Amino acid sequence: MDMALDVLSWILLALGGAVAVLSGVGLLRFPDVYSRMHAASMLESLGAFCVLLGLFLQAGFTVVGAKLAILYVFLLLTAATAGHALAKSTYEAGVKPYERPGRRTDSQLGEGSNG
Amino acid sequence: MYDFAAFLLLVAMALSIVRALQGPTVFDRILAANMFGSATVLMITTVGFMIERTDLVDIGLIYALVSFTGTIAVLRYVEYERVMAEKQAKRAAGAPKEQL
Amino acid sequence: MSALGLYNYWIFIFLMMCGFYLLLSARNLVKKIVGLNLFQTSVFVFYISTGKVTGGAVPIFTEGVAVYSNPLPHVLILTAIVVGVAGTALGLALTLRIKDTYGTVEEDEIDAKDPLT
Amino acid sequence: MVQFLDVILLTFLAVVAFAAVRMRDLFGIAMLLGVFSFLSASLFVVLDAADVAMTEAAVGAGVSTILVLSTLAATGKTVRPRSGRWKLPLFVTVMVGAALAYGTLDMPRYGDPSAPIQVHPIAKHYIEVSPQESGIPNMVTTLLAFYRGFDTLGETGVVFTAGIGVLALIGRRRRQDGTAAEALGPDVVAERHIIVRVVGKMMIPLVLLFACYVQAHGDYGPGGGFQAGVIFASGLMIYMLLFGIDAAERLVPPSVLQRLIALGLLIYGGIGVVNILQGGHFLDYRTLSSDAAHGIHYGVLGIELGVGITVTAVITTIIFTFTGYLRRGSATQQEA
Repeated sequence: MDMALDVLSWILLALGGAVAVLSGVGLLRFPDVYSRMHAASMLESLGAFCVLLGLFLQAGFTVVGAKLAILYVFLLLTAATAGHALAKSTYEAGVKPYERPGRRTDSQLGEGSNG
Repeated sequence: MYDFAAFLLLVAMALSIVRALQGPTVFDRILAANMFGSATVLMITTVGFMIERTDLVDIGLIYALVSFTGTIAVLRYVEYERVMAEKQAKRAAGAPKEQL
Repeated sequence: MSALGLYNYWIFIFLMMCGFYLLLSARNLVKKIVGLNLFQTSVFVFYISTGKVTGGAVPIFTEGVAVYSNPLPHVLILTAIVVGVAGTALGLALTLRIKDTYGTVEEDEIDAKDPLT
Repeated sequence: MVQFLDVILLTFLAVVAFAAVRMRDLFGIAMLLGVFSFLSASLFVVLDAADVAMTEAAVGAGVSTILVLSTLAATGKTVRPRSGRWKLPLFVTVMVGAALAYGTLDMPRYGDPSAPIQVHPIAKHYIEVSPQESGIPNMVTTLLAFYRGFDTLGETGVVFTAGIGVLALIGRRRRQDGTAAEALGPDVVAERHIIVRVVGKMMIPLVLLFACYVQAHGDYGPGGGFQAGVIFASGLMIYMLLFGIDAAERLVPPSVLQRLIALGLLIYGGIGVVNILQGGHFLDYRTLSSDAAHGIHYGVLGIELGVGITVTAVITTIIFTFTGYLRRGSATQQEA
């Protein structure tokens, strides 16, 4: 039983780490701020979930486990809010979303791209 | 077990540092700093389990609770700058000085 | 291993010199204060590095743990961080007053406007 | 693994510091300082300094960013580029650095258990005797509030002085016209940032509650007055960011804050005076109770409370003063 839990939490931790790396790669490779925000939010939601669940399996239903759960809830709330605030201030500062050159732009199709 | 996750988080941290240093706009830097903060929360918690001091979760909690204030401050700052620029433009256009 | 044993100190020197260089060369007062901050953090890193013992634990008493890292540097730095932020605030307040009086925070422009120089 | 983490994090620190030196955009530098603070907090955790990491987290997560940003709002965010005047500073810096690096060759190696700092009898005393003597598991707390009580009193005094200094420099310069945000409309945050406002409002009591937990839990885990004070001030800061400086000053009037600054230090000194009156030494809490360990525990709790109150009041005062000044700065620009 313990063995199974350990394996499961190892898998979750590794998965969380992998998600973190992926979102780091996305942060580096995506063309503009708005798309990079998508990449970064992956770490804050899925990555944090995997890592914290993996740790939770180790901690069990103790005070530490409860703290981990609370930590995840707070992280979800504040990271999403911070992302929203950031997107808003970026847009208000006049940063235009990236459009691939040569492609028919969204603005020609209608006001669809205003996040 | 924790080592591997810590290593991967370290890689993610490195990538976001690169973005923070490159970041063409200032918002890229803010975004990178934000993501770095989230990675730090996970890192500190993981290291806490690694060295068997699980009450290090408290430090992660502080970051989770407080670190979004920085972003709100940036929002207010950008807003402030924009208002000031608009005011200046208006004044340059010779508009009568209005009550603030 | 012996080379790595001094790595902490070298990085501490590098950080300290970054701060020192900014203090000497930067003419913008806010950037000078950033330099001061870097300098400060380097000292924190140095103190905490000296307290670490290989295989030591966080200095909170736990049953069955014999080796702890030295708590003394932690105490010194803990207070220094809060004092540091208060000191930074004082420096920034001075900068704001200078901006108010001289209309700039660039050092040479202040010098040009200062009646005493 | 711990040493590997240590080395990598230190390298990151060096890279970020170097970039901060090179960068000309002060706004970007403020963000890099945020990253720098995150990094050093992780490093402190790796180096077993949980309390220090917590303090760095509390300070770096919000307070220092706000301070730098509100200064930048008044002073402008770009450094004027100018050539020259880098050769001599660089030369001096490299020489000093080389001298220091030469000096490190005689330093004890990283983590060496036989380094002078580890084998000194006082270190052994702190580690081996203090948990038994005081009954407080967290050695850092005992050390901070009991063995080095004088030192901490001095540090609290410095924080107090810095608060007074900021007040004296920019405290009484306030105008009655609106803030930048208010210039947009009567209640800009309420209308324009409803998500931020709702979530932020929800977080404020949680932050304050967590500050109380850190304050009270300092004996058993990382935490204590300094950390709790900064976190509490961060909670009030969120309120200020959401509802504006005027509402925040109605909530916590400056006169109350100024009294609290003094009150915390008075509690601290007062406990010392009580010790003297009971026939002990200044800040020797063993007189506070018939049982020495209980006495120390009472004393430590009281001291932490005093520190917490002073730090809360000073940091809150600093933030409110800076934000209030920002408004005045904008008014001056208007008239100039």
